[in-house]
Order: sequence, then C-alpha cells, then structure tokens
Amino acid sequence: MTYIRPAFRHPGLPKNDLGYSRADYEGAISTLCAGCGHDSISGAIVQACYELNIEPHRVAKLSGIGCSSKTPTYFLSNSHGFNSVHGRMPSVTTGANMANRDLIYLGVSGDGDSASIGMGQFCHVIRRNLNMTYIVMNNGCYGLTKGQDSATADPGSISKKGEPNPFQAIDLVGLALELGATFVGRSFSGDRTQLVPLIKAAMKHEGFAFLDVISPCVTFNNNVGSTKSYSFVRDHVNATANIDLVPHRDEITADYDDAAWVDLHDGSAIHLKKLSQGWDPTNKQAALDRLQASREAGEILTGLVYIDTSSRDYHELAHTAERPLNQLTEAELCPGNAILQQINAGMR
Amino acid sequence: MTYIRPAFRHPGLPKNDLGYSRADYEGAISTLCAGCGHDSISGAIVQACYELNIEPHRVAKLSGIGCSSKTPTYFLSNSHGFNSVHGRMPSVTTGANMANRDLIYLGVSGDGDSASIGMGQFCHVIRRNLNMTYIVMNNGCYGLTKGQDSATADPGSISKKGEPNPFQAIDLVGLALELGATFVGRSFSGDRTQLVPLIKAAMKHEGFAFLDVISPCVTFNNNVGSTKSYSFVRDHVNATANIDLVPHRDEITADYDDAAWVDLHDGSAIHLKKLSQGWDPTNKQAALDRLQASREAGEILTGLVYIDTSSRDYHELAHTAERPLNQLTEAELCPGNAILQQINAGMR
Amino acid sequence: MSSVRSVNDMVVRFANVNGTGSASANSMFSKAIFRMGIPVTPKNIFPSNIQGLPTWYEVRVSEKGYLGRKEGIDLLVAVNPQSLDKDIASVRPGGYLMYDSTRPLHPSQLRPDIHFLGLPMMQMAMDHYSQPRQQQLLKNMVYIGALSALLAIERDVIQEIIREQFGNKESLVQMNFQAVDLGFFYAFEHFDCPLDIRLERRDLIGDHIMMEGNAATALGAIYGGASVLSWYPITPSTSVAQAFEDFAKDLRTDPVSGKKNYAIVQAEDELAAMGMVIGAMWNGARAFTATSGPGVSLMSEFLGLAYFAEIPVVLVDVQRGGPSTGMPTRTQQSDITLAAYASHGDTRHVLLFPSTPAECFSMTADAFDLAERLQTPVIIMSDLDLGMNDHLSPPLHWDDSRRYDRGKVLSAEDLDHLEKWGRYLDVDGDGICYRTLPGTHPTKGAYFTRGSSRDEYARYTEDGTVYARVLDRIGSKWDTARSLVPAAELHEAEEPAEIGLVFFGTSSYAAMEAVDLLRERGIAVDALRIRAFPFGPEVESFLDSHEQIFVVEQNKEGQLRSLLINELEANPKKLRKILNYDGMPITADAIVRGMR
Amino acid sequence: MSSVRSVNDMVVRFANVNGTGSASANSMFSKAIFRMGIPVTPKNIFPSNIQGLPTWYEVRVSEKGYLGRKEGIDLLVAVNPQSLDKDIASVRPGGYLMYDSTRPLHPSQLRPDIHFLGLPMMQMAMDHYSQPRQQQLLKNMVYIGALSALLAIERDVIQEIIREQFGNKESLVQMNFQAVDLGFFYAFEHFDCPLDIRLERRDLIGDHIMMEGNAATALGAIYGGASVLSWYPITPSTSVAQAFEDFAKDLRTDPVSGKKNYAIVQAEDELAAMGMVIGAMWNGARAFTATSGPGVSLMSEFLGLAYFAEIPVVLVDVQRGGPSTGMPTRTQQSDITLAAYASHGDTRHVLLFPSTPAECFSMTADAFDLAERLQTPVIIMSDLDLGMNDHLSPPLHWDDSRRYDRGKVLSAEDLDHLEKWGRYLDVDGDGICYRTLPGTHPTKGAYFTRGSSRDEYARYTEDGTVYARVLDRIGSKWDTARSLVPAAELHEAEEPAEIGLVFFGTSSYAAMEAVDLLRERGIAVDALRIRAFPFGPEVESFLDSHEQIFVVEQNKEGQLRSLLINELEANPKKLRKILNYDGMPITADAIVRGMR
Ligand SMILES: Cc1ncc(C[n+]2csc(CCOP(=O)(O)OP(=O)(O)O)c2C)c(N)n1
Ligand SMILES: Cc1ncc(C[n+]2csc(CCOP(=O)(O)OP(=O)(O)O)c2C)c(N)n1
Ligand code: SF4
Ligand code: SF4
Ligand SMILES: [Mg+2]
Ligand SMILES: [Mg+2]
Repeated sequence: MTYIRPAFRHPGLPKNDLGYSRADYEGAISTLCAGCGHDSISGAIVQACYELNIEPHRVAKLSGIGCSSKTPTYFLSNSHGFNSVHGRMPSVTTGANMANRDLIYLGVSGDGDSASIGMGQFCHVIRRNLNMTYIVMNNGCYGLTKGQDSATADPGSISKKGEPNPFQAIDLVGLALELGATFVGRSFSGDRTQLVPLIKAAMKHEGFAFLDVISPCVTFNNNVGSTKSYSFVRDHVNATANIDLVPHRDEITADYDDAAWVDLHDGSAIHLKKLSQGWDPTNKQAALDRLQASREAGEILTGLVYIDTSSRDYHELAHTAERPLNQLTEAELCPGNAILQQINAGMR
Repeated sequence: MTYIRPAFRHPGLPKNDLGYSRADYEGAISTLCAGCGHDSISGAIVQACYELNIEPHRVAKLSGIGCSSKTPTYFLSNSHGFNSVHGRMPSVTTGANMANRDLIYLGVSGDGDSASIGMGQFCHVIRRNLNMTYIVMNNGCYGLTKGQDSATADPGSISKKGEPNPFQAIDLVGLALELGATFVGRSFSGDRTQLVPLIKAAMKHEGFAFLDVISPCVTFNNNVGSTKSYSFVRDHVNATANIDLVPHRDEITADYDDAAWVDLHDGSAIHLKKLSQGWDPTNKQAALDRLQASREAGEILTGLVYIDTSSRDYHELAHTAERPLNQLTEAELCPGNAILQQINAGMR
Repeated sequence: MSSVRSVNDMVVRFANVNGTGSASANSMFSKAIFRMGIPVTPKNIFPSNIQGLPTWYEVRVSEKGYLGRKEGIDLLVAVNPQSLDKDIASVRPGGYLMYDSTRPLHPSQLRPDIHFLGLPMMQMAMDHYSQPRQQQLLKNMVYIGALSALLAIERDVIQEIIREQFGNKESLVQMNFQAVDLGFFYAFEHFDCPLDIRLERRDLIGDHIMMEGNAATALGAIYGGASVLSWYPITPSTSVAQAFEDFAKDLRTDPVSGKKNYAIVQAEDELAAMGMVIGAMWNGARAFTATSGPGVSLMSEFLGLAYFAEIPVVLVDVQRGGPSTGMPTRTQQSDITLAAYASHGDTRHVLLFPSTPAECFSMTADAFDLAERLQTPVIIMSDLDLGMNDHLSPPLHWDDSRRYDRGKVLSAEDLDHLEKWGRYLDVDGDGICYRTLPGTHPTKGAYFTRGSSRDEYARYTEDGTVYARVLDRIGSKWDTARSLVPAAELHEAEEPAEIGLVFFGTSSYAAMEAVDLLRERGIAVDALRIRAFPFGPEVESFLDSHEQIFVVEQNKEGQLRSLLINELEANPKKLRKILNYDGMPITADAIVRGMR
Repeated sequence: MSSVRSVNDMVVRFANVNGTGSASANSMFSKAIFRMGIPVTPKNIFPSNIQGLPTWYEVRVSEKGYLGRKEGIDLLVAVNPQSLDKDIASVRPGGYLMYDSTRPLHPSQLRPDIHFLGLPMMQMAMDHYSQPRQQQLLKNMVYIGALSALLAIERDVIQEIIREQFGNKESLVQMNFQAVDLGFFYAFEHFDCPLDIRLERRDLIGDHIMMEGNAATALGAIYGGASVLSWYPITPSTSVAQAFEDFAKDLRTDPVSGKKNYAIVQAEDELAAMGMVIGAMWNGARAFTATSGPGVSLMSEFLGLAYFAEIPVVLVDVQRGGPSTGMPTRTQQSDITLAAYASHGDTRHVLLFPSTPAECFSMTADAFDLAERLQTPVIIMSDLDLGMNDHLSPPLHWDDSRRYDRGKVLSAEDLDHLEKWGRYLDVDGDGICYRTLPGTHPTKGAYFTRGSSRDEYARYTEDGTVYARVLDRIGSKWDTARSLVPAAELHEAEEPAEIGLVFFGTSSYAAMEAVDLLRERGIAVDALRIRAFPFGPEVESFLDSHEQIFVVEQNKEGQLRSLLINELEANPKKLRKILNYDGMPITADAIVRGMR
C-alpha cells in the first residue's frame, strides 16, 4: 500500500535480529473466505521472513491472477508487489530479476495460474534456474472463478465417490523435478511446522526454489460424493442454482510426524506422507523413485523432496555483472559519440 | 494441394492391400535444404502409411510453424492439411478430433514449436490423451529463423567444445512420461528401420502417441568448435557475416542394433542407445529409471520407451457419442420450438 | 419531511455481504414483482471476491416499462454493517432505509430527510432458528417478508415462488414461509403498511420472460447446432459455458446410448480455446467459445488466422470493465475496437450487438449461419449487465421450418461432378469460395489450409500480385456480410427530427427512455439501434439525414463512433459522444444531460 | 532495337537461388557503386525458406538520389534456371539480360526487344576451381567482374571491397580477384563495354552511410541505455536482437570483470518476452523487445497491462506482410491499427515511425526517454524493407551532452522529504505520477502494482467514480505525449499548393520522388512526413490547410488515414487513400497513378 501504515506498535512486541517485529512483515487484512488455506500460507510467509531477518523492502513479491495471487496484498506491506496478468508471473519476475539480481524474489501463484494458462512460463522459468521462490497455493480448483477443476490433483480425490475427474492430473512436483528444478518441496497449508522451515529454505536457495503447497478451498467443493454434512446448504444451492452461501470454517491444521490423514471441509481426506528424517534430498534419482512410489501408494509426498546444493542461478550461467543492471550509470551504458563515429566509418 | 495431381502412375508399381501405390501417399516436392533430416521423416511417414493400408483421405495432418511444420506438404497430398500458427497445433488438432473422432490425426511439430511457444498446449494435449500421433522433428534449433538454440537438447552437444548452452535442456520424452502420455517413443531421422515401425505403432495407438525424432539441421550448425571441415565456408560466413551458403549434404543414415555413434554434418556425433529387444515397454517405473540412467550415461535412448496398452482416449473419457459430432443431423442438434416454449415457461 | 409518492415506480436497493445467501432471497423479490405483472429489472453489483465483501442488488420497478438503470434510491435494505454509512447516504431525500435494528443505529447515522424502518432481522432469526447457517439464510427471508408488507407484494405470490424453489423439500418450504411471515407481521405491526411507494398488480408483462443473457446465449448455441465448446473460465462469461453444459446434458444426451452428442473442453487458456474452435469448425462441426476482454486479447493471433485462412468461428465476448484486469465485475462496452480489427495486418471481423436475452438467443444461433456462410469469425458483443443480470425479455422463439445455412461445403458427390475446383476460387462472385471437409473424398478436394499467402488453388505463393488479389477477394466478402447481418432498428419520432440518437446493446434501455424524456420536453429525436457490424445502408442514410447525431456508448473513447466514421466515411464533426465508463450501466438522465 | 541510354540511373536485378552465396557477391556490387559516390539502394526479395528457392536482389542507382523502388528492370543478371522465363519477361524493352551461357538459351526464350549477354559463368568457375563449393561461390564473383566491365565499375574499388571482406585470408582474396578478372575480361572481349547504361564516379554521397535499419535500431537501444533485452525469433525482426547482442558484446562487457553489463534472454514466446520487458522496466532497468505482427498480436494482453498499470515499455515492430503468417519475407505497414489500440478496453499507445537507419537509431534511443517519461508503452513501427535492406542514410550521431530522461522516479532521499505520496496522484497536472522502484526505501514508497482498478494510492477499488477518474487521468497523459513526440516533417512546394501528400516510414522515399515527378508536370504538392502518433498540431493544420489530401500507405485499409480521422476529427471526404499492399515497396509511379 502506498499510504503509510499506522506507525504505532506495541512496545513489548518481540523483534528479530534486525529489530523488526512480526507486524512489520504483515500486510493488509485478507478478503479471502474465512478459513481459506491461502491465508495460512500468507501467515507462514510472514513468519518465515520474520525468522529469516529479511529487510522487508528488499523483497519483491509477484503474482498472477486468482485468490492465491491476491495474497501478496496480505503480507509484506513494506515490499513492492506486482499482481500481473493470469499465468504470466514467471516472465515478469524473470524481467525484474534480470534488472536487479540483488532483491529477494517471491512469486505466488495458483494451480490454475501455473498449471494451465501459465504452464509454458512455469516450465521455462525452471529451465533458467531463476533465483526466486515460487509458491503454488494448490487447491485443485479455480477459486476466484467459482470452483472449476484445475489441472492439478484434487486433494480430496482419494476419498472421492462417483466419477473422478477424467483427465490426467499434473503433479507440479514431478514436473519440476523432470525439468531440472534445483529445489523442489511440497507441504500443506495447515502444517505450519513443516511449511515455515520449507519457505525459509526456499528463500535461502541460490536458484529456482519451487514449493507446491496444498491449500484447501473451503468454498468450492467440487466433490459432491462426500458432502453430506452440507445437505442444508446444498439443498439451497441446488434449488437456486446459485452458489452464494459460504459457510464459515476454521482453518484446517495438521501437525504430524510421519504420515497423517487430514480431514478436509468436504468430509473427504488426503493422505500426507512426510519424508522421513533421514531422507537425503540431494539424490535426484532417489527423489524421482520415491515420488513415483508414493503416487502409486496414493499418498501425497511432503517435505523437501530435492535440492541441488551446487545450483548456479541464471545470472551465474549468463555471466551477468555483479552489480545490478538497474544501477549502471549513464556513463557505463552509453558508449558516446566518438565510438559511434567509428561505427559510421565501418558503414561506408 | 487442390489441383488434381497428374493421374499417371507406372502400372508396374507395387500396391498395398487397399490397392494404393506408395506414390499415393507422397506429397509435393520438398523445399527444405538438401539432406535435411525432416525429409527423411517425411519419407518414413509415407512408408508407414503405405504399409498400414490407410486410406490417405482419412488422415488429417496438422502442424505449427517451422521447417518441420512445412513437411505436411511433402507427404499425403490426398489428405487435408492444416499449417496453423506457431506452437498451436495441439489445440487445433484437439478441436478437429472433437468434431470427428473417426479420422486419423497426425500432428507434426518442431522442437521450437513444441518445447518453447507450444509448451503449454503440448502438456495439455497429453493430459487429455487425445487420439493422435504427435511427431516432433527435433533438431535442437530454430531452423526456419536461422538456427537459434531451442529448448531441447542439441544432438551435437556431447562432442561440443567450448561453452555449452547454459540452460537446462528439456527432454520431451521424459516430460511426456511425467505427464502420463500413454505412448512414448524416440528415434532418429536416419534410422528408417526403427522409425517406420514406430510411426506405425504410434498411428495404431488408441490415444496420445508421442514420437521425439532427432532430425539434424544440416544448415544451421550452432556448434563452431567441431566444424573444421567447413573452414572454407566458415571463412566466408565470418567474413560476410551473412550465412547464405548452404553446402549440399547427403541425408545422414544410421541402421544399428544396439548402440551407435552417429556422425553429424558438423563433425560432432550423437550416441544413440537402442532399447534391447527384451525391453518391456509397459512398465512405467522401469521406463522412467531407464531414461534417467541413459541420460546420466550421456546416451540418447531410442525405441518405444513406454506404452499403456489399456489407454482410453479423450472421447472414451468424456463419453462422447460414437458417431462423429460433425455428422449429427439438424434434427439431432436442434431441440425445436416446443421444448423452447417449455423453457420459456420456466422463466416466468 | 417530504416523502415519495408512487405506484409501481421505484428503485429498491439491497446492501448485503457476499457469500451470505442473500442473492437467492433478493431474486425472489424481483420475481414476485414480475409475477404481479409489473415490469422490473434487477442488477447485481458484486465484488471480485468470493466471500465477505459488500454486494448490492438494485431493483428498478417501472410501470412504463423502462428497464434501464435509474439514479436515486427510493428504498434501501441495509443488511451490511461494512457499507452502512455509504448506504444511508445513497438514499434519496424522502426515501426509506430498512436496517437491522438488532443493533441500534448511532444517532449520527440518522439522516433527518429519510425514513428509517428498523427490523430486528438477526434477532428474529436467532429466536426462531438454532443452526447459525439457518439463521443467516432465513434472516434474508425475514426482510423479504417485511418488504411484502411495506410494498404490498402479494403474499401468495411469494409463497408460490418459495414452493417452486424448494419443491418437495417440505421442511425447507415451511421454514421459509415462517421466516417470511415473521417479517411480514413485524412490519405490519410496526409501520403503516403499505408505504406510499407501493406495488399494484398489473398486466404489463404479457408473455415476456425473465432471464439472464448468458443463459439465452447458451441456448442460442444449442439451437444453432453447436456440438463443440471449448472455453476458459472468466467473469462475466463463465455462465455461458456452464449454461451450455447444463442445457446440453438435458437436450443433447443420446437417448439410446446415453452418450454425449456434444463435446466440451475446459481449455488450458483462451488461446487453446480458440484453437479448438478453429480446428472443430475446419472439420465441419459447429463450435464456439465464450470469453471476456482479456481472452479476446489473447485470441488475437488466432482470429487473424481464421480471418485469413477463412475458417468459420463463433466467439462470444461478454464485455467487462477494461483495460487489463480492470473492473472484472463491472460492465462496459469497451472491446469494440479490438473485436472489430483484432490481429495484425488488414483484418476486419463481423460483430453482432444483442440488447436482450431474446437477441442473445437469436443472434447466437444466427452467428453460426453467418460464420459458415462467410467463412470468417463472427463475434457476439454482449456485456456483464446483459449476460449476468436477469432481464425482462420477449420469449425465445424458434421457427421449426428454419434450416441451418452450412455455407458452401462440397460433398463427395459434388466433388465427383466438379471439373476443376480451387479452394479459393470465387466462382459465385460473392467473394466466398467452396470448401471441403477432411475425409470427404478419396482423391478429390484435399487441400492445405494455412495462414500464409496462397493462390486460388491453396498453393503457397510469394507472388505479390496473387497475394494482393487474394486479399482483395477476402475483402469483398465484407459487402456480402453487409447484406446478411441484422439491420439496425429505427425508431422515428412522430414529427420530423433533426437530432439522431445512435446506440447499441445494453445502452438501448436507457437510450429509449431518454428519447421519451426528451419528447416530454418537446424535443423530437430519431433513434437508431445498431445491431451489427458491418453497418447496413440504413445506418448510412440515418447519418446523412440528421444534422446532429449523438452516439451513446459505455466506453471512454467512443469506439462505435470511430467505427461509424471509419467505415461510413461520416464527418466526425456531426457525431457527438455520450459516454459512460464507470462500470455501472448508463442511465437515461445521463444521456439527456449528455445531449445538452 | 531501341536501347536505354543513361548514366548513373538504372535498375539492376540479380536472380539467384537462395543458399548459394550470392548475397555477399551482390552486396559487393551495391557497395562498389556507393564507393563511387553514386546514390544506390539494394533490396533483397527473398523467400520464406532456407535453401533452393528463387531469391532476387534489386539495385536502384539514381543520380538524383531517389532511393525508393522503381518499376522496370534495365539489366537483369539471370543465375537461376527455375525463374529464368519469368526473369526474361521482367526486363523492360531495350534492357539487358545477362545469363549463364554454359547452357544455351532455348530460341523461344530470345526476346527480340532486349539485349542478351551470355556469360559462361559456371563453365569458367569449373575450369578454374576444383571444389564444388568454391565453384558455386566464385561463379558469383565472375558475374560481378563482368558487370564491372559492362557498367564501368572501377576495378580497384571492387578489389578494395574484397580486401576488406577477406582481410588477412590472402588465399581467398586472390581467388576472388581472379574470379572477378575472369568475368571482367570475358565481358571486355565479347561485348562492347561499357554499355550505354553505365556508371560514372560522382561525389553525391557525402558523409552518408549504408546500413540496415535493424542494426541501427539495435545501436539506438545500446545508446538509449537498454540493459535488458528479451526476444523471440521472428522474421524480419530477428536481426535487431542479434545486432544488439553483437554490439553489447563489444560495447557493454565490463572491462574489469569481463562480465556482461547487459542481460539477454531468448524467451519461450512473445508473451514471455513482453512480460520480461515489463518486469525489468518496473524494476528500473531500460528494457525492450523486438518482434513482428504475430508477436504484437500475442503481446496484446500485456500491452494493456503496461498501459493501465503505467509501466514503461519499448517495443520494436518490424512489420511484414499480414494478416496471420501472411508473407513473412515481404514488407507492409499493416500493423498500425493494432499497435495504436492494442488490447481490450480503452487503450492507446505512442507510435514512432522511422524512415531511415538514422531515424531507427535516434527514435529507438528516444523511445526509452518517452516510455519512462510517460510511463506507458512506446512502439517503434519499422518494417522489413527498412529493417533488413541496406539503406543510404545520414550518419548516426550522439550528443554527448545529452542526458537520459528517466522520468518521475523517487529516490530514498525524495521519499524521506515527502509528506504524503500516492503512486497515482497527479501532483504536476501533466497526468504523470511519481513512481518508486522496489528496494528503494525501508519504510516508504512500497506499493502494489496491478492491472485491476485502483485509487490514487494504488489501493484496489471497485468504486466507479474513482475508476473513471483514474481512466481520465491516464487519458490526459496523451496531451503530454503529443508535446514530446517528434513533430511531422513538412516539405512545402515553392508556390502555394492545394494538394497535400501525407506519408510515413518507408513510403517516404517513393513519396518524395513522386512530389518531384509532379512538380516536373507542373503540379504543386505540399508533403508531410508523419513521424509519430499522437499527431502534433502541425499535422492538424496541414489537414485543415489543404483541399485535397492523399495518404500514402503500404497496407490495404488505409490504417494511418483512419488514425488521422479518429484522432483529429478530420473529414474523411477530403482524405484519399493511395495504397500498396502486394508486399513490395511502393514506387513513385504508383503514387502518381494513385493521385489521378
Ligand atoms: C486471461 C485471463 N483469463 C481468465 C481469467 C479469469 N480468472 C481469474 S482467476 C482464474 C483462475 C484462478 O485459479 P487459481 O490460479 O488456481 O487460483 P485460486 O483462485 O484457485 O487460488 C481465472 C481463470 C483472467 N483473469 N485472465
Ligand atoms: C508467433 C510467432 N512467433 C515467431 C515466429 C517465427 N518462427 C517461425 S518458425 C520458428 C521456429 C521454428 O523452430 P522449430 O519449431 O524447431 O522448427 P524447425 O524450423 O527447427 O524445424 C519461429 C520462431 C512465428 N512464425 N510466429
Ligand atoms: S474461493 Fe476458495 S480459494 Fe478463493 S478465497 Fe474462498 S476458499 Fe480461498
Ligand atoms: S534450415 Fe535446417 S531444418 Fe530447416 S530445412 Fe534446412 S536443414 Fe532442415
Ligand atoms: Mg486454485
Ligand atoms: Mg527445430
């Protein structure tokens, strides 16, 4: 926001090493549905930045379009934000990073924004190993346009009754691994104990860090089979063909060690499988196998799946100067008329 | 072509079971560079269709933009063809297939057309398991725009001297597997003995059949290190900064059993690794592992990598009527005024 | 304090929080007035958000049948504390404010110049219902009940509507009856009902229906024979696709096999959606897509391909507030320039401008005939106001004797009898050539479709003369199009008028009302409702025959006016702009002001 | 037979097969004439293919310095059997045809009304060189040698050019010398040299240079301070990016670290390319992209975002033959409408129209100042003819005292001293607001950039009044733009003229020649070369002060004319179209014909 926020802070608030309180990392009040998983992730981002002792204004937060892409307004209000167009956050972030390699880039997107319209840009930003954290708030649907299926797995699909979504689901974690992403992790919006450290690790990674965060949409439940608990609502909905009632819900949380079944609002559940403590995330082949295995077991693997500790980011690969390009002086940019006259001479 | 081609055929020409001669599957004369790998693939397509006893007019051939995408003019001149826009062949083919599920759909694309601008559509046509054969003529560069690097592996990269292409190469075979393609194979333009059967198998597959065919670009060799043999030419090129000389070259061929090093025109070579005879292409996990292994060994795996023999195509998944939609009668399409009046009544 | 006296002539606005079930209750209110035979139009003014933000429902009741928006609110039902102050301020002097008196108003909020009607909605709901969700929903029915007392809405009409909605679920029916009665009797006891703004049964509706434009568009596609839909969700066009799917399930499921005589794909984006439409049309099925501004921008390259390769396309553009993401839940008519000339190079596309659900239906059905006849894209320019709000409309009608015009498509038999054929030969002199469908004939009629330059036999060429000749021939189809598209609708004043008013789409409601207002002031105005681009001769002569012409549009630059000037070579000096682009539907008053 | 007498005034056309090394030989021919101080312009007419198809190289020589295309070929060098018949037919009566007499012509090919000059090119090459590749290349030098004898090109000039090209590679130098001599002496012996169309040294070039527009554009970006380029290959814009990379390697590599003071990404497509430009400009680096029509169509949505979110953008559109893929290797000026109004909603973009390499350079450099000053996209409208052909041009110049105008950007210090700041507050009344860059200040100046509607403080809003106010303010920047863009260039006739000729870009060469041709016929014409959109007052007064105005364009619909009518409210009746859209550059004769 461009207006200066009320400066008053409770003196007693705890501060991080830079002297910032948690509130310095917060944003505007969320306008998402009460209980939306996305808000939990925003909270985790605030916590991670606070713990990381980041200067808020050194972060640039970018997003596409969707409920998920709205969240940058709800954290880091002292950071510049850019709510671009649908599915195009990766290219805008790439340009921003090309211009100034010194900022911390945090990209937020949704499963529709990244796995459908943004698929091409998602694949190519990985290929360039752009130094950024890329969070997909994955609810398996198009929230802002009222709940159409997205191309990613529906977290509720395991307990689904009746006809499943006919098409292949795209697993963004598997895709990122296949495309050579240098940091790949997955978590669940409600599992703050796992999520905060993952976000911190991602933001510290030198290169492209991808986080697929499962984040239930409390409002659009495209899973009719398992929704008895809503009979009253659903009667209204069916009757009026007008989904305009949103029951208030509490945030879903899950704090677990190894594996856990997490109940979703629609009464369905997802089976989260945490990578064991001993897991070595630097072994690509193992990561691919493990992922494939849990898919076959119908589990959703969470945790830090893979990291390339020797990652070299876009600028290293491209041999860009250390100093950010947006800080080059006019003298450094413009060769001057003398050289131009030599060039003219070559054209005669 | 819309003009009737010269009807004269040599009486003695061999014919297939439908009574068509090979010439009935040919197209206009190629305008590609002499020795271009793409022409070899066109030849293989002609051969495959001839051997498959396909009625030429039951095939619809579609492409994007590029040298590779020009090839549909060079085969099956009795088939309708559609040279669409750059990177969008998958969506146009999807629409065509939705309209008429009874034709045989052959999509031809390039590595630029599919792995860059067309990446999103490539991923999503796989997801829908559209019943089509999708051939990428993969030369690792943008031929028609004069040889810029593409996002796929450069076949010449193994012997490359000096600075390699800095970015991750996209392996379309690995990508297709990850996205759940039901038929995935790779071959080399010069290996007709392997290629023709693969194309036949792909065209018989019920669902999305992907073939990554390595197809050297004889003209744009972005690999300066290994091109001594061209010193004369290259002198001119450097001197005039004007790549306008195209040496005539013979098509590169390779017929091999297990593994082979194939020399390319630029003096570099690619290491092709053929899947052994005993290979079971129905095991996904094995396919993923095998692919990963050969990547690490710096080999390019060729052959039929994976097939899902129980594949159900888009129309089966979507429960579309058996009869092609473009053959529905007006009576079947239009509910008539009586029903409309009932609908009106409901709106009062 | 002065109070407003009127029968069947008022603006009632509901201020709610979105996601609280108010929409269904509010629509019952309009429905009831409709059932009482009184012309009514509701408009949703909703946020680009799912839950918790202010949303308004504005209902205009007009004995004279004026269906445009009107300035000034006579009665406001304030259910949303967030927007309460703004809502109180929006009531016009002498008007009424009904509020939830469960929490009393702050004295500072009590405007002296309006009437306050306190109704303890939440309290009553809590007293009678246990579950919070029931309380929330039925609270809405309580104020509906109170309104029925205050405005004299026939109670059995409301009951009838409730019955229809909840059908066999008797428990729900009773629950809602009770809630309505609670409100009704509370109002009856506490206020002197009915107010002097009130309703009286009339017979002014005739056989008209109440329907959203998007649903009518979807039905038009069904009746027009569309069997392929590819789309990507975007407000305000999403409900076109969803309605098409619902109708298709009912009307297009094969009775025998139970399989679908249609195919719908939710595409990965708008580019792909348009690609699928092009592929399906090329292959002989009727296909369409629906989107809004951002989608049309993304489809630009493909629209150019369809124009130049001469492939039929039907595109529905439900316009919203631009540029860019703009105001996704507000209305505008600001994609006209883009739609008319989309894509690089010299292109020009056929546009249709519906103003009522009935026209959404008929024009969409017609669009398929036009597209296949002309072998070019046809774009239906609807907007959020028309598409997503209930509109009073003439009933939909289909002439069963009508046959689809599939345009110039050659069958296998035709090909057998043809001496020579070229895909792009203009044999009939109307600029339109004969096409063939894939798989038609074993040896004849195959050709190569491309976006690059080709000769009359579809052979690739770089010969400039041939290229220019092909461009000219494609251009000549424009005259054929002019003769086929729906003509503009002329409304002449009784006495000869020097002033002309030109408008299209949803501006028509306010524009026609403005014509009456001006007549009452003794100003004669001829009105012309544009229904399509290219413009017919009637438009040209209208421009010629008037000294001063005002063009009413809901965009900033006067985009239709530019089209008129470009295409009809009209002198810009005599065409004046009347514009509204704040995202709310234009009003008659604004038009009258604009003409001063 | 009549023969054509002329000195330093001719059209010579080379007919080759592409991919045979002819381009370098042919360019030596033009270069030699240039070095002899005679005005010359070559044009490549090449296929959309890499090898084996016909390609032509057409050279106009004009003592008077006319640099447009001219109809009628005086001398044709026929090296391509495929196109031979067509080539023979293209020579104008009395003209010359030089052909490869290694294979004799068929008698039927011998036109009685032209002169045939048989040169056994291939034979001579085979006699003297062993390797086939050498033979193919040096064959080209043989005909260059023959031409030097026939047209009296100074032999040492040619040798000088060969030396420059092959530099230290003495073996090559000698090989080429020899080939030239072979041709020279053969011609000298067999024909009476020089012909009556011939060349004579002059001093008409002055300090002019010979350069391709795309290279000049790239240099303009270097001098304009661009440090970020994102692009996607497409003919005819590809060489802009490639030249930028080459220049950057030389001029922008950090002397100390050897690292790059620039970043170039070959994007995955044009949408991404534009996204990267927007991201980089938002972050304070000067960035640009170059594309052609199809790319601009794909960038439409992003251009709307940049317009509405007010982010500077520099886009180079090297136009080619549209619509769709059209004629990718031919020239047109047919993206004007698209570029001016790209994207949905009410948008309008600043356009610059260069006509010479010198202007490609200066306008590209200026575009960055304009874009950052106006916080909006600026589009440079070049075309294939200007971009990919060598043009005679004034030398490039840079004023070292000039400083970049980075527009209204607040530093940390500025922010410290600011009481209150809103990203979209129009404090100066010029419609342009102060922006901040990410990372500037710990507590002040952070804001949220979005394509959706917002208030003056960048807060999201759905308030229609605020929304309309913001749209109006953005619109008001247009007047500021008008005062900043380069003014149109007026060429007044000696005596007062009633006829006005309006043109832009590459149409200018032929248009200025046409003005002279008309003067010779006693017709006075005032000429106006448009250089930018929005149009300045000078354009308005030019339209007002002429009875009859002809607008010359290389597109089918008269797109610039439409802009003039829309934006200046000019009466269409007095603006007549002179159009050429066959993909070849327009000629003076065509313009004169068009004015009849
Ligand atoms: C070009 C374009 N097409 C469509 C839309 C409409 N739209 C807005 S958000 C959205 C999908 C959002 O889904 P997702 O990214 O999963 O976010 P979520 O709301 O589920 O968090 C769509 C299709 C748009 N804004 N722009
Ligand atoms: C929208 C668009 N952008 C760019 C181009 C220019 N273009 C033509 S072909 C091509 C790349 C072709 O590469 P590939 O698909 O690998 O085909 P190849 O020529 O290598 O066989 C490009 C970028 C275009 N035609 N359309
Ligand atoms: S609709 Fe779903 S995703 Fe959007 S805010 Fe509500 S709960 Fe979250
Ligand atoms: S440029 Fe390369 S890809 Fe294109 S035709 Fe020539 S050899 Fe083939
Ligand atoms: Mg989502
Ligand atoms: Mg390629």
